[in-house]
Amino acid sequence: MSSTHTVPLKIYFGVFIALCVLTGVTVWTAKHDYGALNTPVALAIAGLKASLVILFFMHVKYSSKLTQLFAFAGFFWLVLLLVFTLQDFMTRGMLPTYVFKH
Amino acid sequence: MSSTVLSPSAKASPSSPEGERKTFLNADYGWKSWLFTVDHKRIAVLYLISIMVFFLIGGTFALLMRAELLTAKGDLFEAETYNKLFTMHGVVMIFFFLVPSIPAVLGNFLVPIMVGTKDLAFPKINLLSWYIYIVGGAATLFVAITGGIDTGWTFYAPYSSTYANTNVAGTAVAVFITGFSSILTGLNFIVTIHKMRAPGMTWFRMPLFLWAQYATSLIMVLGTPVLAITIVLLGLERVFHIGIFDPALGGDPVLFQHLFWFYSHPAVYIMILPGMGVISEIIACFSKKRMFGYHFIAFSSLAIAIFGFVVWGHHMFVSGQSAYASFVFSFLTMLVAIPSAVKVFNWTATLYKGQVSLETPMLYALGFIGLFTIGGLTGVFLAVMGLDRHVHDTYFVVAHFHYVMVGGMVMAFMGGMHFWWSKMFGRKYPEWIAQFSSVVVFVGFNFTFFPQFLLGYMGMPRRYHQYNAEFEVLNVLSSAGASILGTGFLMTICYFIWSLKWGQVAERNPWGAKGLEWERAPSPPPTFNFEDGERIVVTEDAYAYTHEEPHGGSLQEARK
Amino acid sequence: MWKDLPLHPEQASTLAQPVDLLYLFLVAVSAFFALLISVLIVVFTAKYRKDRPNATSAHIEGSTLLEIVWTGIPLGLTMIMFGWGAVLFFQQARPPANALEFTVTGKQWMWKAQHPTGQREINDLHIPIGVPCRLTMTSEDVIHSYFIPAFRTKQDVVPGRYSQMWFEANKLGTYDLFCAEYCGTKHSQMIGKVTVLSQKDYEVWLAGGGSSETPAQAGERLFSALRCITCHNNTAGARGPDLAGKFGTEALLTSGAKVMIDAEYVRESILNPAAKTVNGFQVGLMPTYQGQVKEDDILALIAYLKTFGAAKAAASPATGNAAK
Amino acid sequence: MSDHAHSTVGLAHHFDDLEQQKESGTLGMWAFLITEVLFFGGLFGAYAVYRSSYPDAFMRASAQLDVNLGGINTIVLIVSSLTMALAVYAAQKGSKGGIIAGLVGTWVFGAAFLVVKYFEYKHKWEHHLIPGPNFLFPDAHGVGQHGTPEQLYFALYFAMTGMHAFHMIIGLVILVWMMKKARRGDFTVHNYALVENFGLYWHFVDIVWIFLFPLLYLIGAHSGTPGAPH
Repeated sequence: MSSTHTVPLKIYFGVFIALCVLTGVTVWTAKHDYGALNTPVALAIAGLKASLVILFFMHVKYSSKLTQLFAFAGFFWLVLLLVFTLQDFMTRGMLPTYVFKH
Repeated sequence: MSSTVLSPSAKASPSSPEGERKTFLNADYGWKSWLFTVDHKRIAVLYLISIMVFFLIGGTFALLMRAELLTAKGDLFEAETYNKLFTMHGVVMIFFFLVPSIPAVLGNFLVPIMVGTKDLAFPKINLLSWYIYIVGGAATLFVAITGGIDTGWTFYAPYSSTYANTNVAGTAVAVFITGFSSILTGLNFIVTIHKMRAPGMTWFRMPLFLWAQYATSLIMVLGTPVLAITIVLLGLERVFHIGIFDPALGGDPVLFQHLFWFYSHPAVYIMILPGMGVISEIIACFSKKRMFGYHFIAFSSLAIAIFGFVVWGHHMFVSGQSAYASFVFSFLTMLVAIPSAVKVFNWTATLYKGQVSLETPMLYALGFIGLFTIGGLTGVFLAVMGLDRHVHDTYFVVAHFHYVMVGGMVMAFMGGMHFWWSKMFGRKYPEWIAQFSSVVVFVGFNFTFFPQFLLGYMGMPRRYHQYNAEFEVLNVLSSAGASILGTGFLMTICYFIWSLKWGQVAERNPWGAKGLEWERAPSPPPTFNFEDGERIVVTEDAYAYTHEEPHGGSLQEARK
Repeated sequence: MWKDLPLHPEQASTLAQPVDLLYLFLVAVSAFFALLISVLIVVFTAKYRKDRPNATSAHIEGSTLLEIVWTGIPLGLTMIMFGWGAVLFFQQARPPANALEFTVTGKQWMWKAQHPTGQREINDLHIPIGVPCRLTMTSEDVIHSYFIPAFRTKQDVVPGRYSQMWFEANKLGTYDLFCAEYCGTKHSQMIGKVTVLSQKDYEVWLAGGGSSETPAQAGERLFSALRCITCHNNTAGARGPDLAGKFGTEALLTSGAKVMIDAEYVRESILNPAAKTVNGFQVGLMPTYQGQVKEDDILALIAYLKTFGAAKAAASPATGNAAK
Repeated sequence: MSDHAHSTVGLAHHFDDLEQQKESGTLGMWAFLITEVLFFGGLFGAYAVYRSSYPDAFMRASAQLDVNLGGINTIVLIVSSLTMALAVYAAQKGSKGGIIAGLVGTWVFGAAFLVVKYFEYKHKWEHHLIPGPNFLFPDAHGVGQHGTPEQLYFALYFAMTGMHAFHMIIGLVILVWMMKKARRGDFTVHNYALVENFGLYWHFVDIVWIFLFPLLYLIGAHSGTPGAPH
């Protein structure tokens, strides 16, 4: 693989502007109430921003498959941690183990 | 291995006039040349010495515990002393012996040689990892000397965060520090295996030891940081009382268990996977045969590493975890049992139509297969939800994980040390006494831990300083076994040390084994592992003990 | 000596035998595989030893068929174990509706229990044979675990929440009670006895137990003594929601979410009133009772709220769905 | 050796060539970043659990934060990420002045972030929002309360932002060292792996903040509860 890929300056500045705009968007959306969608919207915007940083500032778009796999693996494992922890807290009492009634 | 490079006899070997060959051991003298070395082999030796110190300390704690448990009454130590003993035994053995043992000693020594390069990718980071380990270890010893800790190695909140009066913060610091040593080792192995393989050393020509080390390293890198942050939170909670795990302030102690086991269950695989790698090497060598189902063993290591991350909840079936979560975790645990079973079957099948000989490493390897089979199968007992409700937190659990950790991992470590001892130090250990002591270890082990399965099902809870009289007979058996086991280990350490000076000088490849470390590196290897200027080129699959019969085509495919 | 060595504790509950059966199944499977592997190792080692005449090694790469077989068979067996164990686990987790309600509080290092009729005991539990008993448990300090080997069941007792276990004893006798989760210095002394009595003897035992009031009565007394009733009443403009008949129903919160009014919620509302406030009432108006009520008091209040609902439902059958 | 001198400057003995060395370094850095993701991951896990347990308390507590300061800091950090990317760009082009300018810019904006953070922390200190015995969260009557679930929010707030700030401080120290190396001319078109790998670290720290900002600052922003007292 070529070890050096120079990303054009205009991409850097384009990404920078996009990040600033998205920061504004996320603040703006936060002032409005979308009910259950508040958190997903905020996280989606943050995820988009993070992807821009990872792909362009961190050159992952131009990197080897291996680097891309590593970048993906870190976040994938984070998701494993969150999903498998939350599945407990979200399902407490789903089977009537701890409900104290009748 | 056939190769493009001249054999050492035909090559001007860099020997001094007296005929003493330069090796990594005599390349340089003085304590500085050891403490500031960046040679992976010297670092491996440093690790070997330090983990043996911790093994002896942890073993002493264990023998003291077994002495207390000889009688049903708590008559030898105070309850608090006993609680400190089992806690320190767990902390020392897990974080300072089992986790680093095979990766940091055998892995450090062998990974660069096996991939055919001069050193690990980051030699200085490798040395740093040893220093971090030593700092963490020193902190642990400091805690042990200044009063110890009594929370159990699992540090469950809120006992550890609020109620314990012992030095939880100091131990947390020690474990936190040591974690980074483990992370750095894992990181180094991953990069080395990806980027430093010699020409021709394709992934599927790698010895299975490397596959196991790679899988282990993945867990070290992915799991250890979560333990680190969990311990930071525990420390913050303990010192500032901010409520993270304190139910009185809205915190949830079960969250601690989730975060703790996210690392500590995969950590079990950190401890056993490298052992499985060692066993693969030994079985192939002493059967003089290619591994049966090489690809399946290789991928089963990865499968264990990956699936091992999503089964931690099986430690928490009765913790108050939701029944639904327990259901999912139990199911996934069943899946992770399968790759282990596949390995056991493949090892056994490798013996078929081979040339089996029973030198000490092989005795340990066969012992490993038997004991690990029992350890693994009893793990399934614990993963079966309805049964775990009875045996959870009893001696059944203690017996199970000692079958995996001691019967598995320590047997593999002993086997590996015997196997590569002559490569590391250029001297042979005395074979007959080694075979005898391996039998002593095997017998002692089973006497120690098999009775504990029975005790556990009878209902004896773990971490009990005193217990009901009806459990006494089995406990006496167990304690007697522990003394046999301890004797076996001590014998081994003695003849190993003896052999360093008086052992028979070892040739390059005493076992007639395949692999770069045997065929291409002298015993002991020089500083840069292979003879001067030699660039390793690999042209064969691993374990090329036999040659392809004409009808097979897989070797040609592998050479593409 | 070996005759005196039992391999399992007594079977004294309805679920003990099913657990032992599952255990024996796993022992059989494990023994089979352990023996299989051992025999194969011994046979191969003997038959293919290196010093046999004309020893050579066969070149064998492996066998996909064998791999499939020895992946598939263990997978099938573990799935059977998993399913069997899960079914059993849910039976252990789901108490019958007609169970007697006991409460248990663990603290370093003793077990306090209270009977449905109000009698209290420490490190002992007397129960009638043939009647399902449900234990609602919490801890005043660290995590403990209530373990009765003869009943083949245990459950962690976690501070800050309620956990629950149940059993139905089917054999008279006295059985060990252990704390199974390490809880500090005297963990191994946090033990006791569970005594299974005939129903008649249980009545006799209760009569001698000296109880002045049932948990529900104690709760009613506390409901006034702690002045809960000054806000939680059904007058117009009351500062807190009326609690009669609410237990076991769902409530709408200020956040728009719904919550089941169960023991956990009542407990949280007493200790952390602002955490989940019922819609229409001011957040943070109710002071916290953290430190002013003991775990026993909260359990009594919960017991009262349950009967409070039931009494009202019985009085006005038209709204009978309020109590379950 | 002499005719390969240009390509082996800075080559460690155990690598075959600079390309292998650089790739190893990059891969090592990514492996390290994975550990960082999971290190913060434990905190995000704790946050997710308590946020789902106490949604209302988290909203009320979050409203104590100043969205404007958080937003400004987000932009500041994005600028520093841009300057860092430009430093790597300059290194690829072999521009010594460009590297130094990029590193200095990164340092200045990184430091600016920490200054703003300092004032935010100071504000929390003054309003008894530091978890511990002095923690007081106002109830409906304006009376400070101990031990409320809001304290959990602030415990996580300080753990998460503190850990993030700690990473930034380490980054600033490394930046100073790198500026010295850049002035000495240590970085060449063939050998700038350090700049690139530090860039990865710095961008990662930026990404952590990109998630911290909405999770900590914005969740209470719509609720209309009184914002941070000034």
